Amino acid sequence: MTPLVLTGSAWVEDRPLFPPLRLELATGAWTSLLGPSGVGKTTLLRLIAGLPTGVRLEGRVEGRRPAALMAQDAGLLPWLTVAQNVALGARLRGERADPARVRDLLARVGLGDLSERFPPALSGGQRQRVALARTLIEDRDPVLLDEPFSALDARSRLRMQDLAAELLRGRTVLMVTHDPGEAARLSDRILLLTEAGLTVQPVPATPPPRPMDAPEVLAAQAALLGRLIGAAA
Amino acid sequence: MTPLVLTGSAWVEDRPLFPPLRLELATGAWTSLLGPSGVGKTTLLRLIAGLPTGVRLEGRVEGRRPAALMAQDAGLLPWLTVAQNVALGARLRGERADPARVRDLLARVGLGDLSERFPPALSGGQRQRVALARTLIEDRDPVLLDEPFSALDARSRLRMQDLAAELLRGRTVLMVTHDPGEAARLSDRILLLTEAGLTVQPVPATPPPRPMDAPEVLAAQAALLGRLIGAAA
Amino acid sequence: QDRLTLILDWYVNPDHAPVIVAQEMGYFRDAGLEVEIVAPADPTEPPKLVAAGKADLAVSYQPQLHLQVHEGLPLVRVGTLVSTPLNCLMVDANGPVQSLADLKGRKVGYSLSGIETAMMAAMLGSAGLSMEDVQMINVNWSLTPALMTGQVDAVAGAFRNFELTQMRLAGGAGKCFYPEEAGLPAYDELIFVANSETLDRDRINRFLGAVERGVTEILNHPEEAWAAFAATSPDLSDDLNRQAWIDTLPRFAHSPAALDQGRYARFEVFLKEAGLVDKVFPVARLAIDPGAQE
Amino acid sequence: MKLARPVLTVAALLGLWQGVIVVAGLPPFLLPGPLAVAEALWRYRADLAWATLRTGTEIITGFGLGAALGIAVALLTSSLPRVGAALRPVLLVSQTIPIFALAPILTLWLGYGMAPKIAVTVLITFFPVASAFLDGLGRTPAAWLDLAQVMGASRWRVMTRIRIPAALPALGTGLTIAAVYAPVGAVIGEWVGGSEGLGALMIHANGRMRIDLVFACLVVVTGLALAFHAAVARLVAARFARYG
Amino acid sequence: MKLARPVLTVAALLGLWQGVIVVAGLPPFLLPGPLAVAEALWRYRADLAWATLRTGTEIITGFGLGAALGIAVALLTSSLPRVGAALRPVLLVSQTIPIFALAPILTLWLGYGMAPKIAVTVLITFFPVASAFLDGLGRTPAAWLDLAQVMGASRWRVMTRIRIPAALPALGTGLTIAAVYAPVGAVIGEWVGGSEGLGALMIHANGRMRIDLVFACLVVVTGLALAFHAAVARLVAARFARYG
Ligand SMILES: Nc1ncnc2c1ncn2[C@@H]1O[C@H](COP(=O)(O)OP(=O)(O)OP(=O)(O)O)[C@@H](O)[C@H]1O
Ligand SMILES: Nc1ncnc2c1ncn2[C@@H]1O[C@H](COP(=O)(O)OP(=O)(O)OP(=O)(O)O)[C@@H](O)[C@H]1O
Ligand SMILES: [Mg+2]
Ligand SMILES: [Mg+2]
Repeated sequence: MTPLVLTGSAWVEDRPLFPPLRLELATGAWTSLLGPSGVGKTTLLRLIAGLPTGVRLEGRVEGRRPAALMAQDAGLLPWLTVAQNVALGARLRGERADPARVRDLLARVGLGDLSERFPPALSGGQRQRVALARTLIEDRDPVLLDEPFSALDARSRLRMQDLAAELLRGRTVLMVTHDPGEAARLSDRILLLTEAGLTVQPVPATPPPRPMDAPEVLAAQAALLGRLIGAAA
Repeated sequence: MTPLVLTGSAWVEDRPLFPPLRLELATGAWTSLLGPSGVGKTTLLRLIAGLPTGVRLEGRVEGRRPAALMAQDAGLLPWLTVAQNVALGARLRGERADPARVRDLLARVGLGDLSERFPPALSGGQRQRVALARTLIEDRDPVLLDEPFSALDARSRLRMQDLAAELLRGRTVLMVTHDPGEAARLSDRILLLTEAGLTVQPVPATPPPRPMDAPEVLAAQAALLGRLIGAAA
Repeated sequence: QDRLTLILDWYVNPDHAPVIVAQEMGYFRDAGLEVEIVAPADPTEPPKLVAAGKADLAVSYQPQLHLQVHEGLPLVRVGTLVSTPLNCLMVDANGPVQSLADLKGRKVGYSLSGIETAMMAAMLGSAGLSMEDVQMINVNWSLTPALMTGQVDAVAGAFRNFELTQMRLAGGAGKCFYPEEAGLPAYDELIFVANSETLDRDRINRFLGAVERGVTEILNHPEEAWAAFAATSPDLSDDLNRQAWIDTLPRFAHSPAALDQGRYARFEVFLKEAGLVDKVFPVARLAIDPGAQE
Repeated sequence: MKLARPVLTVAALLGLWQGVIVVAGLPPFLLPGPLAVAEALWRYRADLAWATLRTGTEIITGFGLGAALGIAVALLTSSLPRVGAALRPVLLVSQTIPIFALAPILTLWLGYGMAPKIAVTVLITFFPVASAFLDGLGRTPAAWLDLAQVMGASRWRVMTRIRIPAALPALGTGLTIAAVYAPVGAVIGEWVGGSEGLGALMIHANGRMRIDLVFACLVVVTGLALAFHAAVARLVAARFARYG
Repeated sequence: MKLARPVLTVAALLGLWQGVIVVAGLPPFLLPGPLAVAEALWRYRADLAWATLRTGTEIITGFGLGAALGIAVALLTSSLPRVGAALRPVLLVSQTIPIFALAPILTLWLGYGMAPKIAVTVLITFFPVASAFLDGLGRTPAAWLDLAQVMGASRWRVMTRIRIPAALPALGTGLTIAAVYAPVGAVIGEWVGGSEGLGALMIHANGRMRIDLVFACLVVVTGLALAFHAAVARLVAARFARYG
């Protein structure tokens, strides 16, 4: 598989959003992308997914393949039940979603008994987990996740991280997150995007997913947090 | 001022959401509310704010006063600019918003140069900061915040926490959050809501806001995280 | 100058020639009248407006007048514009219907007039047929097209001075059966009606005098009269209107104010017998001679 | 209690009606009073019932076909914008042709039975349906379209699974507007010719100066329109509530 | 290039027109060919221009007033649902009364000038505006209403600051539908009272079997409707894009 590479710079009207950069997604690896709010993380994800953005890219994306994308907003369809929302990808491609898989995945994101609910009757975190299940059920590579666990409590967050790590093992993943601990647990590679460009951050040597309280994770997390808080300061 | 007290239990159709509980908001203090996703935190906030919910409350709210509420979704009006969205409360009450205050607050949430933008052209974190500014500008007591910093990077998050702590000093605040560090930094009181009910969690003795890396904060954070991860496990 | 409002029955057409000529030649002015002529879009409207006091005079039809008076409208005929029926039963000249008797088992289209059934019953009766022998179809706006496209075999309610020419100009050939030759009492097709409660005899007499001058002008100087008439609107000077002018000319009432009382009495009885009205009114309730001493 | 409001409304309407007559000094041959009309309603109840049956059939058939046509036109225009742009003048023409110009052609093709009346009803009802639905189809939230694109949906499935459901509330708007026009369409259609139904009864009565009967017909038509509108509005509210 | 599409569309329309005539074997007295109509357009250009001016004035005035009335009705119904429920039958009645029943009353009140024509246009245009806007006003996202409630907005300000802006796209739907009906309304209105304008010219010509002139009028009315619809649609798209 040719690696997925985005090269170029982006402009909002005529102010630069980010300077010329090269973002290569290591095939089969989990890459985390961090950076200040509004720096262009979501934009990068959308460019890779081939979606329209509010910016102009001067550059190009090579090796683009159909991706699975979990957007920053859950974006559930209010007229479909939770289970139907999870099966949406298959329905949209005219395939038959495997009901057993839908059921299984819903159980694993902790929504087994809400499968017949409609999205407006869900809590914020429940909605996010439906969107996660909808993304995980897609058999795609790469998988693009935009702050996938941001609305979850600590416990669900750990569980969902483990679930994602398990189900996406061996796939090319790009995850945007604001949580340094999350990045330190899950990543093969950590990238920091600032107005100055893209920098690679150190990662623990052990294979992900790592225990959240492993010393090398806590160390990486602390280092990353330091960079984030100090970034462009 | 009479204290704000919610007593009672809540039911979704005929399943209990939370058992009989008593939530008293200490006047002038910052209370944080944590708990698993879907347990009813947002519901509690809405009950206190007097908004309709999907549940039936068997009980009552005493001492209710007009509150400021920052909901879990930003809920910006797409036809108003960022500045107009921040000034919305005043406009809705037929008052004149002080443009200098709007400008100042937008600058302090880091959106000084986006005041004429429209919400669809904002990033997720930028939208959340507009919603924060819109809530902080309201001269209300109590102030109800539902995961107010969830979409922010570590640095903005710290800054916004400090800003909120400064501007809301002396007010009765109820904040829902999933971030134990945040709760440990900002709270006078920490509550944990689970299916079993409401429990009070230990808080550092120093007055908030505390430095994020102060030992007592880290200790409280770790203890809280432990409770969260172990909660109902 | 006294003001007077006249509502025509329909758009300006050669049926209204005496009025238009009187207006163009200044006869109304000579009679001390300033006449406002309004052309309506719906012929059922003018009598109602006169009855409601919104206009002084309207051009209407004798058969409708009877029905209107019976329904309580305060209307009365004060003058006559066209003193013969214009209505006829039109068929395709080259079609299967060559006599009224040929109508047996055929379709007859009609346009709503209020008396279409009574008229058809009388005409069929004169040929030994009854309403059972034909199928009546309301074709509303499209008498000639319905006939020409063969959807009906005859149409009732065509105007003999118009539809025949119309059909010829559209490439067909029409033939008329005349109601007054087939069992219906003769009547005045176009009349002037006024509000029976508020009418002003003096103005009406002056008005009718000027109309009479218009008729005389048309009889004496047809070319000049046509020129004056056609000049009022460019679309009046086409083949149809020129032919209609010629066909209508002999049918104008030479003495618009004159009242043939028997005509109104006979038609009233005819309507009573046809069941369209439930009692017979005296002529005085239907029509007056505005010049007669009260 | 549930009946109180409609009864009050009707009473208010009758009061308004009588009020207009008294205040504006309208003579009975322009606007007969409620009592005269009630009398006519009773006297001609058999004719009215028969005409209502016929006009009702035209309304329901015409509305059904018109709604189907409107939906089809909106879908076509929305899927193939070029065809849509080319079609638009034809649609607008269909709305601007007065019945009297159309009547001879309609009867030539469809005769004097129910068909031309249904055709007129279709013509009048399809437009608001097409217009409102098309508007709705053009306002699908971008996030859902992005989702469909990423998931590799065909244009067809984006339409059926995303854009149509998202536009159903707008379709509901169109349908409720059209539901009001359907009775009007059937009545106007009866002007085309033929002599059955409420519209025909109405102009016959008008020709004979039976204004009380004209207004009796009108009361029935309005009742039909109210009932039909309420039924469609309720159906729309029940079926489309989740969507959009 | 920019002109190519409309030109093609018009050409296609003319082709369709001629095609219908040939295929359906329609005689010229039912549907004249494009050439005959073009000839009539030229021959009667002065009359047509004058009539267009008059009808155009009626359209614009009637649409303006109708839209205003529709907006007012929707706002009233939405703010005072009881009044709205009581009003609904009146509104529906206004849509179901045929012009011939209304015409004498309108003439009685408004005379023979432009006023009754404008009144008919208002009557025809206000309904889709009111209907669509009301629907929109009833679909305000709950989150915004919550926001307004928490912020202590009065009902009036919830309406002006939240519900109205949120319903503007729906209002746009109503306005574009009404824009198509405005020319129809003016043409039908010309059946009331005195007779000037395109509608009057049209039935006048119809009465004289000048079918070429009827269709010439129709071409002009359709042109007006197209232009008016396009103008309103563009305005709506430009002004209401952000809302909803
Ligand atoms: N309209 C509704 N009908 C039925 N159940 C509802 C409805 N709205 C919310 N709920 C349920 O009520 C429960 C509480 O929801 P709430 O939004 O208060 O959760 P929360 O604690 O804020 O969760 P989160 O952390 O995910 O935001 C959830 O389980 C949700 O599914
Ligand atoms: N349609 C648009 N027009 C102009 N600017 C836009 C538009 N959409 C986004 N932007 C700007 O582009 C920048 C990048 O946005 P993006 O959503 O990629 O940020 P992000 O890094 O994902 O931020 P966050 O962490 O807050 O989600 C932001 O500053 C935003 O204001
Ligand atoms: Mg983002
Ligand atoms: Mg919540």
